[in-house]
Amino acid sequence: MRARVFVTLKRGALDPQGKAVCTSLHQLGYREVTDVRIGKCMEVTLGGLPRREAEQRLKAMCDKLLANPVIEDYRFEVYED
Amino acid sequence: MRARVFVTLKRGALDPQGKAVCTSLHQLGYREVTDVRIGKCMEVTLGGLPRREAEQRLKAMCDKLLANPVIEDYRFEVYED
Amino acid sequence: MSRDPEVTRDLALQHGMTTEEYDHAIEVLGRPPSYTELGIIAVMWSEHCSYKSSRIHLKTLPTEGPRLVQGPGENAGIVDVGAGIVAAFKMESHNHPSYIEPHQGAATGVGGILRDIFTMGARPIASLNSLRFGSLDHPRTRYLVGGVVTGIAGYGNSIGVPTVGGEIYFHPSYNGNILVNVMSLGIARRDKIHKGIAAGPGNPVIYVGSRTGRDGIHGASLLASSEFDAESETKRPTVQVGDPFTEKQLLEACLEAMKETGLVVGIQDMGAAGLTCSTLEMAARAGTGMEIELDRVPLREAEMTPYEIMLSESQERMLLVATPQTEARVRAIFDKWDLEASVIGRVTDTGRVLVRAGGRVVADVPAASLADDAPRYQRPSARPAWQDTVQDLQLDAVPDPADGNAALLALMTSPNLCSRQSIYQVYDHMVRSNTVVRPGSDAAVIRLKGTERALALTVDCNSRYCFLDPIEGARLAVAEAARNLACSGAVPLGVTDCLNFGNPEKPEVMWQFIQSIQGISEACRAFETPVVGGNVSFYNETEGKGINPTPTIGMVGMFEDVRSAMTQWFRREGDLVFLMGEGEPSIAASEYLAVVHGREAGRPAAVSLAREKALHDAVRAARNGGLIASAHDCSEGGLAFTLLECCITGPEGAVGAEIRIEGKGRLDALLFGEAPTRIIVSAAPEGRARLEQLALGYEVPVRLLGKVGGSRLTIAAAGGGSVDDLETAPARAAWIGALKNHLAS
Amino acid sequence: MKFGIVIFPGSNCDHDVYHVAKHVLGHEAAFLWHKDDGFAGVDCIVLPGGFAHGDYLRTGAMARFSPIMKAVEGFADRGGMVFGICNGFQILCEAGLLPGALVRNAGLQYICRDVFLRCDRQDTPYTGRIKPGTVLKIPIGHGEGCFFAPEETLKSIEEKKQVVFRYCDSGGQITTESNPNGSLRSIAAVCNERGNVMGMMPHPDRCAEEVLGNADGRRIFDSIVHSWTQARRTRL
Ligand SMILES: Nc1ncnc2c1ncn2[C@@H]1O[C@H](COP(=O)(O)OP(=O)(O)O)[C@@H](O)[C@H]1O
Ligand SMILES: [Mg+2]
Repeated sequence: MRARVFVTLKRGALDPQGKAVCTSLHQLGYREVTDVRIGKCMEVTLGGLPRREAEQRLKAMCDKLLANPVIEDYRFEVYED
Repeated sequence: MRARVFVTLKRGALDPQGKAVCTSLHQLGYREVTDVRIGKCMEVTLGGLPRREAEQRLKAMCDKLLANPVIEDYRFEVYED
Repeated sequence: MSRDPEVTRDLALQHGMTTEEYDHAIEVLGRPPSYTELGIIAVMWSEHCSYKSSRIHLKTLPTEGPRLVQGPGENAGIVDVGAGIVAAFKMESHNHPSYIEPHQGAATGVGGILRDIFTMGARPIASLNSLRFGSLDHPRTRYLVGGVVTGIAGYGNSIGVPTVGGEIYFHPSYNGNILVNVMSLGIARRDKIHKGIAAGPGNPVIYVGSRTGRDGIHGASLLASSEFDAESETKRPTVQVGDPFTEKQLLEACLEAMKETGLVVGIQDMGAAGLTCSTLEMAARAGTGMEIELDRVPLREAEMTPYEIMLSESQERMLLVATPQTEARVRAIFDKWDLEASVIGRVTDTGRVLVRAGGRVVADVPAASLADDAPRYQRPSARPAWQDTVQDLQLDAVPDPADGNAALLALMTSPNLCSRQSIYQVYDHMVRSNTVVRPGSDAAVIRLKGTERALALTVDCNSRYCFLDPIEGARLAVAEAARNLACSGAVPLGVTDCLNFGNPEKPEVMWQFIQSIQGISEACRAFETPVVGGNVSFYNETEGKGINPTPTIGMVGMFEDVRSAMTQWFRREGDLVFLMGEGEPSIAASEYLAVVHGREAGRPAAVSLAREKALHDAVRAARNGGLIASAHDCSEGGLAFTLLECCITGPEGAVGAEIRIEGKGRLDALLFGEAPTRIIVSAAPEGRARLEQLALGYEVPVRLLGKVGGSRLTIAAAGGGSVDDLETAPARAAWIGALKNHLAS
Repeated sequence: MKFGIVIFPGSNCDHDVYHVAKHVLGHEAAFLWHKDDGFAGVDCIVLPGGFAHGDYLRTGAMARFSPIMKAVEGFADRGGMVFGICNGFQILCEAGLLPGALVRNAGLQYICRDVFLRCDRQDTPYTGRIKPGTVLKIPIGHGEGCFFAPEETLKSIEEKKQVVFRYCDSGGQITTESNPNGSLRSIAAVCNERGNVMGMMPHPDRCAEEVLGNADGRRIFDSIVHSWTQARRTRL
């Protein structure tokens, strides 16, 4: 089983990376781009657990380690491969 | 219109960060985790363009700037919001 | 735009104001404040911005000196370092934000102090930091250390200012309140200094740098001016995220603008209390007023209220006053650096700051009375009842070991004495290619390109001393800073301090604060080092538990000739080892007592400032006379540990030494007892007579301890046989590896 | 001779290189602005260390699109010396002027300390005064200096002798312990096939004067000057 965990900066928090990338996209002529926000995407492979339990444990991993609740939000999707 | 761009490390490319996260997850008792790969997820907001054109231009942005072909693969999905 | 809440006494209290302060505000305005005005006044009169509990005491600090160019009152103090160059430096705390989000908190702390420096027209060339964390077994400590260190590194490395020194201590009193004090120093040509003044009615007021978001609203007023409790969570503002890249652009653009004569009239960073603080302070300093159009402020988020815009603490922003003639040129420079610059108002002669938004006046307040006539409190102070208890130490109750090896090994790898290499290695301490003495010696040394000169920098504070005896602890902190500079061969020029304390509304805390200021004042007078600026951080208290009083001292010294710079480690086989100075070493208040016997009690040995100064002069003279090869401050860990450091701290590896120490009394006091006014030097045998001659001239005792050589450090006591004997190479490895092990979860 | 030092937004070793070129070597030095699309009368281009565009997204990713880079590429095509130090090396890789990529240090941490380098070839403009096998002590200061390239690229780099310096111990031995960042094959510096473009992660600009306690870095700059002098002789 695999899970894809997305960690993004909370709305409202400054995203210097996204800002810089947006600027250079403009300089490259991609004026249609109005905003860029950059986050992490983690591909987690898990040994066989019942789906529900896997989801509970993933939530715990995010709260504990994968995301920083003070400045980041997260969501994840579990899928079989 | 928005696009979500996923940039992931090529298989074979080193991912020390993913390794480190995997190890700490083990230390936290999440032994079911067998692998973690860390990539970027970019949320790009674009001003009105026909979808096909948007997709072409996004591909160009990725090839040019958003991903480095030596170490990274990318994929993206365009969606209306 | 959302409607403002109605201003009531209750709302004022929620803003951390007292009833009296609210009445005073109404008096100053001649009417009740509007919502935006309430926010402005609350933040200006917050402890952090107004120094209401500390001002009257800070006034007693010595701020005069032959080399002083700018004392307290500006964004940073300035001293003359010769050759037409001045050095601007300052230390600031970012304690509360760093506890909430260690990485960003520390990063934006670095960003803030750097702006304080380049706002004076000085280019930052070195940073230091003084960090205090809880005990290693506290669940949050490792996480906080990791975050703070990467935060400092991430910002400092990126902007290209070397982090050349600092200190880190672990102590349970910081479990709920870590300390992150950052110091920075910059240099400028003497005729290019700038100040935070809004002079010249009619002049344009220009906003430059990042856009304004809802970052850290109430960061200063609520976070740094009240204790932590469960509620802090809910009070928590949007965490400020540092953007070192934008700050680097801002730094270059500002310096370029300030280099052109007459372009910039006044400039100030938007730090704590952002637009509010900068507009009011700049107008107050110039005795002018300002008219501000909030509609012209570049915003990052839609629908921000005037209240939010005035109180936002978004980073990487500056407020600048130009002239109608230079406005265009200023814009051009910021445009070159891809930064926004927008004229948001004009200087007036009304003495008031008038703020408009959407065509209506949202605030109209008198600048001077809010900035300068903020409330000042002579808070009650009282010596804690427990002070006598902690000072009382029954020595005979403490066992005196027969030999020192076990204790020396324990000290060597203890969290507070082991090597900091694993930390300072993640800081770029070499960028700008000026670093002559890197982290790892008593003081860092930075050469001044284009001259023969160099500067030495150090930060010091032993908060255990300060806890056990606040006034003596403060004197000792200044003395140690000066001693560290002397060991590097430098002459001290000035001091910046960062005074970290608990809740000033508690008489015991206020007593600790007043005692510390008195101690700093006495010592700074003795070393002729004016206090050119600094910072006060109160309310370092969680659930009623306060930190050890921690008055961190940052001291800057100078070399006329960089080649006289010195390091602490032994350099040559066969050199003689001497102890210069003297002091009655005692295990009271010592690191040894804490590490080996698990006790923190007694009174730190008192320092005679006159004898301390004489010692420093003697060591400098010996260096300049080419008589000594190394000098090391003998402080925490005592004589034995200091000797070990002389053997193992050199970058090229370990050396040995054969030592014989005289002295009566306890062996552990002899080996590990602490006392000020002691420096270990190494010197070529030929120079011995001249060294002793020279010391005599300064009435400084100098005692031969032994000789550098071999691969072991052996210490023999006059009485018995060898009391310490170890291979230095493995010791060095253990000493270097210890901190990583402590921090490995 | 004249050094041209490119200032990207976020460069922070530009002044260090300028100081070495002008005040240590006593040659001419000029800053080149990233927004300019040309330069003239320059004998060696240096892309200095720093954090161009904050190194946000990827090191060097945005800098390579600066207008000046077109001119730099042209200059390199004509055989001009192009020297990338640290961030400059990262930019040259992103720009495709040098093979491979520089990724996060194996230890995940930024590292600032002295390392030892073994010179692998003398026939480049950057090592003309350094015999193969010579060991230099040069400081590093980077968080993303791990040299990476796919196996086939590595093979061709080695075959074409494009590795100029490798991390080693003080005795010149290539060991895992002496590799500070996990670089494949301990690669610290590579050049292009022609040898006129070189990038290195360590900082010779930080150790080119005795007052800083180490002048090993100067030997690389002396080599640059030497090869320029040679070239001019043959021209005359
Ligand atoms: N402990 C102190 N010793 C000396 N000067 C101090 C101290 N604390 C604050 N100051 C001075 O008071 C002024 C205001 O300090 P502060 O509000 O921290 O400046 P900023 O707003 O730039 O952070 C500064 O000039 C500062 O140097
Ligand atoms: Mg300031």
